[in-house]
Amino acid sequence: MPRKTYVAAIQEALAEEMRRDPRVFLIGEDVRIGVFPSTRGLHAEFGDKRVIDTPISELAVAGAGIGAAVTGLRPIVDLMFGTFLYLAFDQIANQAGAMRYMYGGQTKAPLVFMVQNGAGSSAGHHHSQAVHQFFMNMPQIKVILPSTPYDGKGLLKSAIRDDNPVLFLHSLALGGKRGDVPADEYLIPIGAADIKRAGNDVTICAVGPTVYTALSAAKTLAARGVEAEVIDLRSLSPWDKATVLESVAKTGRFVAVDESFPVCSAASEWCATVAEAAFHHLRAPVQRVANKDVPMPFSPVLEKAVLPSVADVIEAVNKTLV
Amino acid sequence: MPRKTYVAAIQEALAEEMRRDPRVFLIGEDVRIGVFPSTRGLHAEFGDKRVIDTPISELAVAGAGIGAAVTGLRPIVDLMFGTFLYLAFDQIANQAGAMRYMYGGQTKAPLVFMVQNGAGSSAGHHHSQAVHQFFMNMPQIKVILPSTPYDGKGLLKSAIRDDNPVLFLHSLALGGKRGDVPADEYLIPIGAADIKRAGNDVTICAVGPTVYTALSAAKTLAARGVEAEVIDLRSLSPWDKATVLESVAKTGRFVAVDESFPVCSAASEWCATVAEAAFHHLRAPVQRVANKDVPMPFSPVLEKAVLPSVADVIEAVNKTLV
Amino acid sequence: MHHQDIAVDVVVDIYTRILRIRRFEEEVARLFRQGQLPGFVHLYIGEEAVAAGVCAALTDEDTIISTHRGHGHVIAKGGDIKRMMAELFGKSTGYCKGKGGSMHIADFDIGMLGAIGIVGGGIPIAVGAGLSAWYTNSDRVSVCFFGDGAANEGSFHESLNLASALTLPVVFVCENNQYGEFTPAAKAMNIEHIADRAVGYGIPGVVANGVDALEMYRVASAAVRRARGGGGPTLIEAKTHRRGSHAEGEEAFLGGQTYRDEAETAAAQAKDPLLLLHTYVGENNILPQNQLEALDAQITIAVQEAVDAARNSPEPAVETVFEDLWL
Amino acid sequence: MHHQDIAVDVVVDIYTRILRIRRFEEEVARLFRQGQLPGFVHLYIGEEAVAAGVCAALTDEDTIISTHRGHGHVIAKGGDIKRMMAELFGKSTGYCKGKGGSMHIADFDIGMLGAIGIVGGGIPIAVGAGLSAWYTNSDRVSVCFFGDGAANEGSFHESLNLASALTLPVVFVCENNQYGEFTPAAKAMNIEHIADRAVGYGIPGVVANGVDALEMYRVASAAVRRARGGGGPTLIEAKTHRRGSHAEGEEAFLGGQTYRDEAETAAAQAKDPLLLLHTYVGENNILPQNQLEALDAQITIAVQEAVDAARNSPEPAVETVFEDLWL
Ligand SMILES: Cc1ncc(C[n+]2csc(CCOP(=O)(O)OP(=O)(O)O)c2C)c(N)n1
Ligand SMILES: Cc1ncc(C[n+]2csc(CCOP(=O)(O)OP(=O)(O)O)c2C)c(N)n1
Ligand SMILES: [Mg+2]
Ligand SMILES: [Mg+2]
Repeated sequence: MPRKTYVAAIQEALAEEMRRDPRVFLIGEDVRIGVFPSTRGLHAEFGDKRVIDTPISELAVAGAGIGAAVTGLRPIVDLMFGTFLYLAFDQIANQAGAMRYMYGGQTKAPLVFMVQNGAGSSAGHHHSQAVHQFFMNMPQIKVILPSTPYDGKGLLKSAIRDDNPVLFLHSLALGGKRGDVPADEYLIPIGAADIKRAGNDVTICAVGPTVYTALSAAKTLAARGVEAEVIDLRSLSPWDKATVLESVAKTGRFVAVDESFPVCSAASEWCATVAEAAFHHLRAPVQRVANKDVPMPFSPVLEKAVLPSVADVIEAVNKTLV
Repeated sequence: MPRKTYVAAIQEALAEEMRRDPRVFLIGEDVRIGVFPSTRGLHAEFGDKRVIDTPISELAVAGAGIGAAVTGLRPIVDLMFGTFLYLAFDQIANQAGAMRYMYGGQTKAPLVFMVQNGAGSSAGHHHSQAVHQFFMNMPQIKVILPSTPYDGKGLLKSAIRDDNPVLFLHSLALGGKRGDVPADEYLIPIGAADIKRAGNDVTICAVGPTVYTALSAAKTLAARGVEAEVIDLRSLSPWDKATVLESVAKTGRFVAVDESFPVCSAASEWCATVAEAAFHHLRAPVQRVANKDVPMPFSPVLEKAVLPSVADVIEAVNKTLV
Repeated sequence: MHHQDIAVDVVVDIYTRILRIRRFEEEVARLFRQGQLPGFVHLYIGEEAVAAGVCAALTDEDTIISTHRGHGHVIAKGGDIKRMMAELFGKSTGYCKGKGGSMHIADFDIGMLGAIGIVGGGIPIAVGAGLSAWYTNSDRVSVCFFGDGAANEGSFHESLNLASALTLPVVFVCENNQYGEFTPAAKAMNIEHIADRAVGYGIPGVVANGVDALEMYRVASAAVRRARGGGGPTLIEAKTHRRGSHAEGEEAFLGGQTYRDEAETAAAQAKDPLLLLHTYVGENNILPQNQLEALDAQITIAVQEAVDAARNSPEPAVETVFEDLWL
Repeated sequence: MHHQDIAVDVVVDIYTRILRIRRFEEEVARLFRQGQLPGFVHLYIGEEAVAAGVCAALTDEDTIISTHRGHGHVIAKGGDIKRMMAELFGKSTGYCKGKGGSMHIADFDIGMLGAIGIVGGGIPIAVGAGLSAWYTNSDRVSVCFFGDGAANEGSFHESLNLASALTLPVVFVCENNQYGEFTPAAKAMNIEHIADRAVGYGIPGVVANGVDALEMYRVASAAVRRARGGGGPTLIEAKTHRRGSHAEGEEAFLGGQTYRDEAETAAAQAKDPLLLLHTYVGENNILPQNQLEALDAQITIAVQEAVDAARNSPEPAVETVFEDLWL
């Protein structure tokens, strides 16, 4: 199988879907040149009409995507960094996610919002926040955050074909990661987790960059005879409760690893769910590993200290083993 | 003790603090006339300069509050409905909460954002969402949601005196509720819960309007011999973990009742925390009672069906008793 | 008014739209006073000329986006008053099966893409509808209604600039009724004409008499023609007045506080778009008095039927809470 | 340039500010190329006349707000290049103890209220600083720097309107360097002069030659005077050029893609605010050549000292992650 980078896999997904369906187009700030390489090369193939550069106007661009979607198109709206969604928050929360319901099922809004999520490049607070938890909270927005090139391509293609609003999150930190990507077309269903490592002793649930943190921790733990099962959720909304609960039924221990502010986070949700639904299987308290509860500092040393680390995960697992 | 309405208690807190400190002022859309009666009467006493009507420009008004706060004033920014904060989200998440930290402690932003939170008046999705979970997630924003006139007054006064950004949430549904409000000045510390009903069998954690839902459920349960302890958190960030954990240590059962979308909600956070920190005390799985996971419908019948009900709470408590 | 060039059937059409809005909303006001309608209700009475004149300049394929004050737009675009009334009652037979209510009515079949309760929230969506027309080389035009207050929202600025930068077929119709809630436009902005903001986007800005439906029709027709021809967006400012409250029930709610003086209110009452067009129709012998009366009677009956139907419709079933979700 | 009315010491002051920015940033560019600086770095080279001219028109009490491209503003307002350089290195001795970095430098002691990484994010905050001056009857003026790209954000619109509606002492300085990242301003908006947007807020809009520091000083002085006198806000558009990349390291990052043609780049290079003022200073015998050289040498040494100090400063201690939180 050809090996490709995470970014190249995203490029491929975009190009293939744009070839397949003329209603699919890309719109955002500097998507032609590609502030993130994920949109590069598309303008050369698809031209001005299908790769649309916009003014720096997140609210209007997001809303324009919604308007285009409810009138028959399938926009991919690239808003660059997760935090820039804050400027478009109203359009996403009040309109995109709600229009179909609010208007009694008269319409649908098949569009994809695409941003980089989280920290890792010492860009400081304004460019380093993880935002998935906000959109998980909103009803009727699907949320995806792939960790591998394979997952990235298959999930983005599903997102573009989905008839509902989908937030596709990608990670700059993973942009250069390589992995197998089949030459033949494939799709990955939204909402299905992937067990990235099997194990019987503890369930570690992660997503995006934290999958690697969890896998590293699992390797260290294995040397000590502790076999962790690492579940890559891939989709955050809806998320694959069944796979997680099944794993916890087996391991009796649960650690959630999530790069984000900790309070009301994805990790909170996973832990609450496991605590509710797998209580009788749990042999130890659930554990959360998330960012330290502070804004994101610029200094690489401090940034690293704020993000969930392999040591944090090992410590959390240890707590479940006592 | 004089009995006052929830709204009157808020009015009093605003007036007293504006009298006490000339740096405190009120700014927002139609705060003079008072779209919500909570700001009424202040213009007559304090005049144009301290009760400032603005254009409908949430982002700029929120940012102006921040700019005024970092230059020595103590603004109260009224943004009306919780959902309107979506338009000011960037200023709150990226600036208000982060400025002090981002600039290495050089500044402080003592300001209060004030909005109505949640549903209950058949206003439809755009005017009926609870938003506290978003701001609980953001580091360094304090969040308050009082359920009684007494708490409302004491907490708002503390919020205005606090040197950090505080989101003061109030509830239209509670506006007419009456309660004792001492004539003498008092403050309620931010972060301290209040046990609104003592009990040994199950801990119910609630905030704002759901305190009453929880209390009603507790009454019904008491008739069946089940004594619920109802904790009114009052402050959502920071929140009073100690009081909750102490109660769970006693009851061994926990139900979180929260009016909001359920995923990544305050209820998720409370349940995750209890499951982590009080695991060995729990005799049954923690339970969440929140909105049904859908946008907020207009019809009173449907709205009621979406909101957490007394029956929902009783059912959740029953699940902890089996 | 000198509108002799506007065809008689167009005038009758516009008159009918205005009358339908007026009678519908007069009934809504009554129902609200009687406590029969849940939620918030914002009436369009006094502003009907804007929606009627503009929508008469549109085809069925053209789309509109509306606001919290949206009944007039829906009716002017051809909406079914039965389904509207049922929606106001929150009934299962309403446009949105009771999920939307007064502030969130849509009829996608007639190009009414929805009323939006967030001030300024519909403007970007209208740009998207224009984008979609441009993308598909359709000659659809997208029209966006919004208030003077909304013109101070960031969404207004970003949307007009975006539509201009991409030369999209959008007509922005600012209904300047002089107030955003209780704040006069003159206090919320330091300019006389919102239309002057068009300069900042390199598009035409037109001030129109929003009480004169035929002028609105003429101005809108020109803007629609321009948009259809690939000329890009126009900003139309319709100077108008709301005759009543910001929201129904306001007097009680404000507890005696006022924000308009009596002279102003009286002046606003005098500028009645229905009366104005009624006079024009009479003076120009466009319809004889008996036909006018018949029309009125017919509309009044239709409104009554809508009320009866709404009253007799079932509440939405509780299970429908879980319908109209993800496809 | 005809600026004989501007006092000699003012010219020298402005020249010094420009030179200090230039030498600082030239060093930053080198350091970045050498991989010594973490994160993103956006240089102000070519635009120094704007910050220098405007800040020379301010008192120490006046405040400014800046952008992702903020080094020039901090230095022009009197910032300490040692603490700046240390911040760029992410060191504990930096302005923000390593928590801010290039895009988030502030110095509240000199009225530099912060650089903001969110495009347009600083504009509302500057309005707040103006509000605060008005509220306290201080004669402080609040200045806001932002780019042409930021002028398309909703925050620009809301902020200018709010400042105008409340008649606040704010000077909005739009640095039109013709690009927002890789998108030409001409594609992002359909107008020639951003200053024309002032019409929409009922405030003066002035186009200024942003390469000419003395013109910037003159225009800013007038706007500051107006603001201080209670006349309300002004929008100044400074036409300028960034000589280099949007962000350092761009060439490699873009993988051969270009977005400016060579002629344009050459033209931009020719308009060098430092050279222009250098020529003026020489032609008008404001400072002799040897003093100019001494100044340059002194600044160059100061920059080197700043680099050395930054290099030798300790990384922030990990525990400081939990400092600078709630009071
Ligand atoms: C974003 C937002 N801010 C505030 C409100 C509250 N609100 C509802 S209607 C209204 C006034 C709108 O004024 P205008 O745009 O002139 O429309 P009009 O009511 O006059 O038709 C306000 C402030 C809202 N619904 N949405
Ligand atoms: C809200 C937001 N959107 C997008 C970006 C990404 N971004 C950083 S700088 C920039 C260009 C800004 O252009 P302009 O305002 O002209 O400033 P310049 O870089 O030219 O100084 C963009 C789009 C951002 N930081 N914030
Ligand atoms: Mg209005
Ligand atoms: Mg620029």
